[in-house]
Amino acid sequence: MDKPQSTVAHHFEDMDQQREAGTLGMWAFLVTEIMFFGGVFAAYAIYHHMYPEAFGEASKTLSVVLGATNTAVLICSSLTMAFAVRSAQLNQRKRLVGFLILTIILGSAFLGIKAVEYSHKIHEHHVPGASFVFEGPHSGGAELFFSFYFAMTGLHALHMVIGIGLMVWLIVKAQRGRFSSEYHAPVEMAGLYWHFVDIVWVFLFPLLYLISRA
Amino acid sequence: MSHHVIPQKIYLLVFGTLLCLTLITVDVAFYNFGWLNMYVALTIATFKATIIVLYFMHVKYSPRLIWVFAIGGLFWLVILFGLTFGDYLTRF
Amino acid sequence: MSNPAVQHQKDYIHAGYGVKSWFLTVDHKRIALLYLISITLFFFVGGFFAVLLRLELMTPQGDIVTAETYNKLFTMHGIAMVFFFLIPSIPAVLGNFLVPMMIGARDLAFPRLNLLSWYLYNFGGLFTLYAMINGGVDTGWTFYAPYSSSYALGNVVPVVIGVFILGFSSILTAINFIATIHKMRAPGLTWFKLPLFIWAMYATAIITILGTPVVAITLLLLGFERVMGAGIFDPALGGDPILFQHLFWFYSHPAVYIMVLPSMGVISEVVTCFARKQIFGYRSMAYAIMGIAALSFLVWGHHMFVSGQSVYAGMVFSALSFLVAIPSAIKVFNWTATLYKGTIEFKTPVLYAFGFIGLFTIGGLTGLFLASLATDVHLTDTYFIVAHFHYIMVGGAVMGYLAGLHFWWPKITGRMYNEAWAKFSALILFVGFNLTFFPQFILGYLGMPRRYYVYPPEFQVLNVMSTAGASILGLGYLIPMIYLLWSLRKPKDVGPNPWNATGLEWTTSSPPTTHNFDQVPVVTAEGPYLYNDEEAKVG
Amino acid sequence: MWNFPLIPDRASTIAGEVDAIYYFLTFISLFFGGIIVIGLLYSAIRYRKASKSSRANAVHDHLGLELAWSLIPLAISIGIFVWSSRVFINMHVAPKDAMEIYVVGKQWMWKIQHPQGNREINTLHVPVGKPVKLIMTSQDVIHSFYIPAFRIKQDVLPGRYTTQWFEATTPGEYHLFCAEYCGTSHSGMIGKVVVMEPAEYEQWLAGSGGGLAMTTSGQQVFQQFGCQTCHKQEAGQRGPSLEGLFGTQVKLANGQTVLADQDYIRESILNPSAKVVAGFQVLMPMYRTQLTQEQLNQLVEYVKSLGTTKRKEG
Ligand code: HEA
Ligand code: HEA
Ligand code: HEC
Ligand code: CUA
Ligand SMILES: [Cu+2]
Repeated sequence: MDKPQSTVAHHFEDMDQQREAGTLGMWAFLVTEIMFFGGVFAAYAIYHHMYPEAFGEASKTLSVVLGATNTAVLICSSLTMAFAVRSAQLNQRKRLVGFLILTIILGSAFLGIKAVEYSHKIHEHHVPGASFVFEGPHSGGAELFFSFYFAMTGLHALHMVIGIGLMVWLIVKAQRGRFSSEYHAPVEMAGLYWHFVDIVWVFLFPLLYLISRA
Repeated sequence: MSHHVIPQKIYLLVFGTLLCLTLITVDVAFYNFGWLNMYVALTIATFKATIIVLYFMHVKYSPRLIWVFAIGGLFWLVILFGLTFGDYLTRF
Repeated sequence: MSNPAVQHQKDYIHAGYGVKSWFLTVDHKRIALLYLISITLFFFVGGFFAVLLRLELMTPQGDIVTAETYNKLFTMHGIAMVFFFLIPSIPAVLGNFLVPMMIGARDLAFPRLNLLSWYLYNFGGLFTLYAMINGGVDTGWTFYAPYSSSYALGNVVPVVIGVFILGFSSILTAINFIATIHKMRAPGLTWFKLPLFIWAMYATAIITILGTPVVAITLLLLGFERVMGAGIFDPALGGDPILFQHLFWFYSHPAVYIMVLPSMGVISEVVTCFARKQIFGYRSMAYAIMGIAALSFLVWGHHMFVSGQSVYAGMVFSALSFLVAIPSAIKVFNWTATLYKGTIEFKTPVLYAFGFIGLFTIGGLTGLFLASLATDVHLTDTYFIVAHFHYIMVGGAVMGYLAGLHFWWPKITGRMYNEAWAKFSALILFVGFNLTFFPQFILGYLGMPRRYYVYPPEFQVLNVMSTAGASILGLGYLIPMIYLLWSLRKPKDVGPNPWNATGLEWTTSSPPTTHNFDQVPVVTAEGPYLYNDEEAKVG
Repeated sequence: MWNFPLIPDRASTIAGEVDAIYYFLTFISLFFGGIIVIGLLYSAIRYRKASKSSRANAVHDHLGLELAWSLIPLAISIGIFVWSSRVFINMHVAPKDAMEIYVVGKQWMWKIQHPQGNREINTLHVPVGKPVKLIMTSQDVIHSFYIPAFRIKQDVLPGRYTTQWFEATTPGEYHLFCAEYCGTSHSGMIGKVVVMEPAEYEQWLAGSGGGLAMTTSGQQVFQQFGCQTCHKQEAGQRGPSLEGLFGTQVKLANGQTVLADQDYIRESILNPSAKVVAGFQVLMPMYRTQLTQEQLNQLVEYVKSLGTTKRKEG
């Protein structure tokens, strides 16, 4: 590898202190993310409680196949991300870059499928607002459901886009040989973030797609 | 610390479990357990989230402080849900 | 290599010149100064709105502004003061400056994040300021739906985005503090040797990361509803407006402790230093801070007693609100006990500290009137509420901020301000403050609703008193501006420790060098505030 | 110039109870505030730097004292909580025989309708010594119906009913305020409450161009919108009977039961599919867009009256 660069910032005593501070900071950030999504989940739960039938009806119009496929795609991307971090730990630069690219591809596939779903919804006039149409007696509650569908999946997708951006940046840095088994905190942080986004989807999937299939 | 390199096998095992659980949750959704439906789905989701946190996110191999933060976040979520529902479920 | 080297090193203010050295700085002390400037600006913006409010309320009928403008004024006053002044005030200015110095670190854990947080603050601030000038908003600082989502005038969405961005700024600061306090304490500095100011900063940071995201998402949903016309909170579209209130107060009640805990931290430092005595009951003071932080998340429903929330929920929230008063009681009594048998020197910071303790107590005790269900029904949404929170936020938190600013001013700038003027302005502020806000308690009990542009004539006398007080108060805030700035004209005139205080920050030069400490200090003292023990006094 | 009030009028049965708590709290505040202020001043004077008073045996920690000043406030707090909550519950449980007056808030006025049909705007006439229950809803944003002299206040929400009650004790005129910020003329959304002797009130009712009683106009609306085609005396093919419905538990198609209160009836009319009665299909059209808030109130009152008649007969 390149000549050892000093990667300990001036205000830290040593590498361990720097890494621990970084990890803790990242987890503190993840706590804010938990609460951020927690806010919408709470609102969703309240309205589901108020309009169970309407939410059920509306949920039925989503495609389980697309939703489940996307879940699988995202889980795959989590695996590749975990491998990317592992490669960084083991100082395997080629593998690191390879896994990051794979993760980006899988993430993009997720977004692609999501886009297909959105276009269906737009087609069916299920976008809340003036043009919303929902046949049957439950149109009020269904509109609420779709408000949440778009708000939640939209926020989730936004997080994925940010995550993909982070990985592009990581690839650039990795190519320049910035990471080593000693110093790879940014890869780890991005990994934590990506897995968190995955977890959000793990909850979104049943809540949005599966609530009334029985 | 935190330098723990987790064997590939464990990652693959976790990955396999996650995929199976996804299939199970889809399948189970088509059986009717009445009011339990929601809880069945959420239990599976919680289990999936837990193994992601423990293995993919390395919490299992992390110091106590990280556990505290992860669980703390969850606990505050429970407060948010609990007290909000406390209002809706007791209105008359 | 000790003293001579320190002499030759430049202090942080002279460490670099030119615009870039400031706007791209990652030195926590410089960022603190940048924050000081931004925050002061917003305080005067908010104060300007307050002056207009009070002038309008001199007479029962409307005279100087229209009803619409009045509504925009109190909204923007509340938003500027709460989100852009008081929440960031102590953490972003004093905290930024002092957290690393008090724990013996060279900087915060993430210096670049710290700078980013300042930029986000200003970006959010400018966004909001733009929206305020360009049309304003009239929702009240609470943004209640469905008024804000479907009926309100003006730029609700830009303001909401501004507050949202600001939330990011607070979160970044909070994450920085958490990581720093956990991981960068000097060797030997264990948790129970930390100054209470650090405890307060830590608790504040925890509240911030747990609460802020919830208000962020809530405001985002509100914006979504307003822009898309999609139903979320508006009952006309199937939503529930009470849910908005739950989510809003889940953050905004804990936020009131974000505003007051830092001041409490400052007061503990000031009281011990000027009474030359160890704090009474250090451990329970620390536990009380953490207790307030934890309990603060369980009481939000006390803002909703008459909102149509369930009666049972109201009772639970009421009981918990009384509970959160207990740790505050401990703190107030312990400060009082600290002064007992002290050796009290009446410098300016301690005058502010006395002001804080007295006025916070009044504000807090009137909080009990509101935590109690039956009385809150009568008092809610009247001037009693306005008086309650100004007592705590202006009489308490702002006084604490001023105490801290005066206490650490010599450390920050290397210069002492004019003591006589400082005492004079503290006195003016105290008098003006009480004259402004005490009559509002009576107004509230009489039933004058808040956010009223015109009011029945029998309330006029008390309102005139309040306006008179506000003009004294406004003057009182201008004086410190002048003498503090004036002190900068002098050459450096204080040593490292002008107050003879304990604490690592006082072992550095005034102003400190960029890296604070040449060598990481090793803490061997038994605990903080060892004023009684002459040995421990740092010279 | 100095003859301005310091204590608000006290004109309802609950006002005294609220004030008692208020004054007790004031006393507690003076007591604890006094301790703090005296403590501060005492130390400030006795232990100022120049003073020679002995500082020997200063303590930095005293568990007993700390327990005392947390447990005593805690005990007092619990006392206040219990006392205040009981009064609060009283405020929420209206006597059975309370007369019911409907209130509709809209930007920026209060529209009021008495059971006898009299309507008024921004003024509420009530008899003295008789419990009055206000059934309130809003047409647009949240308002709050506040009568300081009665010490009562309740937010008025769009999309649902909230209620509050009072019993006036002293004839006179009192302020009525909107206490929840509702837009430009929030401070103009005020009016007065006129408390009258019962006889006078009867006179007023008769004299103020009464109009039809709410149940009667409700019946007219019922016919006008063709409700009776489905809702007959006996449960029919198309819809359930509404006789005796109010106040009973209704079994729903999804297996739950709900209490048939005002909100239920209101929701059944506006959005019939939200809660479907067991054994029936959702045939009933949505009346959300067709009815005004007043017509809705009248319908609800009419359906409620069907309940009482039946109960009386049975
Ligand atoms: C820094 C800000 C701050 C702080 C610290 C507090 C502290 C407290 N607040 Fe306050 N509050 C606000 C800012 C603050 N508040 C604001 C801004 C609003 C209005 C928002 C809006 O609607 O716009 C508000 C509104 C508000 C309400 C809602 C009123 C309504 O809208 O109907 C309530 C109700 O319970 C309440 C209660 C309390 C209580 C019990 C405390 C307690 O923490 C106080 C504890 C302190 C003491 C009790 C004093 C010291 C103790 C003693 C001397 C011992 C004796 C004690 C006992 C006998 C118990 N507050
Ligand atoms: C940190 C919080 C904070 C602070 C510091 C203040 C400070 C002040 N507030 Fe504030 N206030 C709030 C937070 C705060 N307020 C909130 C949250 C609300 C509720 C908003 C809502 O309902 O949505 C509110 C509402 C509110 C109202 C009620 C409006 C209404 O309900 O209709 C009033 C009325 O008197 C008022 C007055 C004042 C005054 C006189 C000051 C003074 O302390 C200000 C003093 C400062 C200055 C005067 C500026 C400095 C001097 C100059 C600029 C020079 C020029 C001045 C002169 C020559 C006189 N405030
Ligand atoms: C086309 C037939 C039809 C018309 C017209 C109709 N309803 Fe109904 N109504 C029903 C049916 C069917 C039900 C039971 C199913 C349900 O709850 O939706 C019902 C239920 C109700 C209920 C709840 C009854 C219960 O037992 O819980 C109320 C109250 C009600 N209707 C009032 C009205 C009013 C008021 C009108 C006129 C404005 C009206 N209905 C017009 C068919 C009708
Ligand atoms: Cu209606 Cu305020
Ligand atoms: Cu509160």
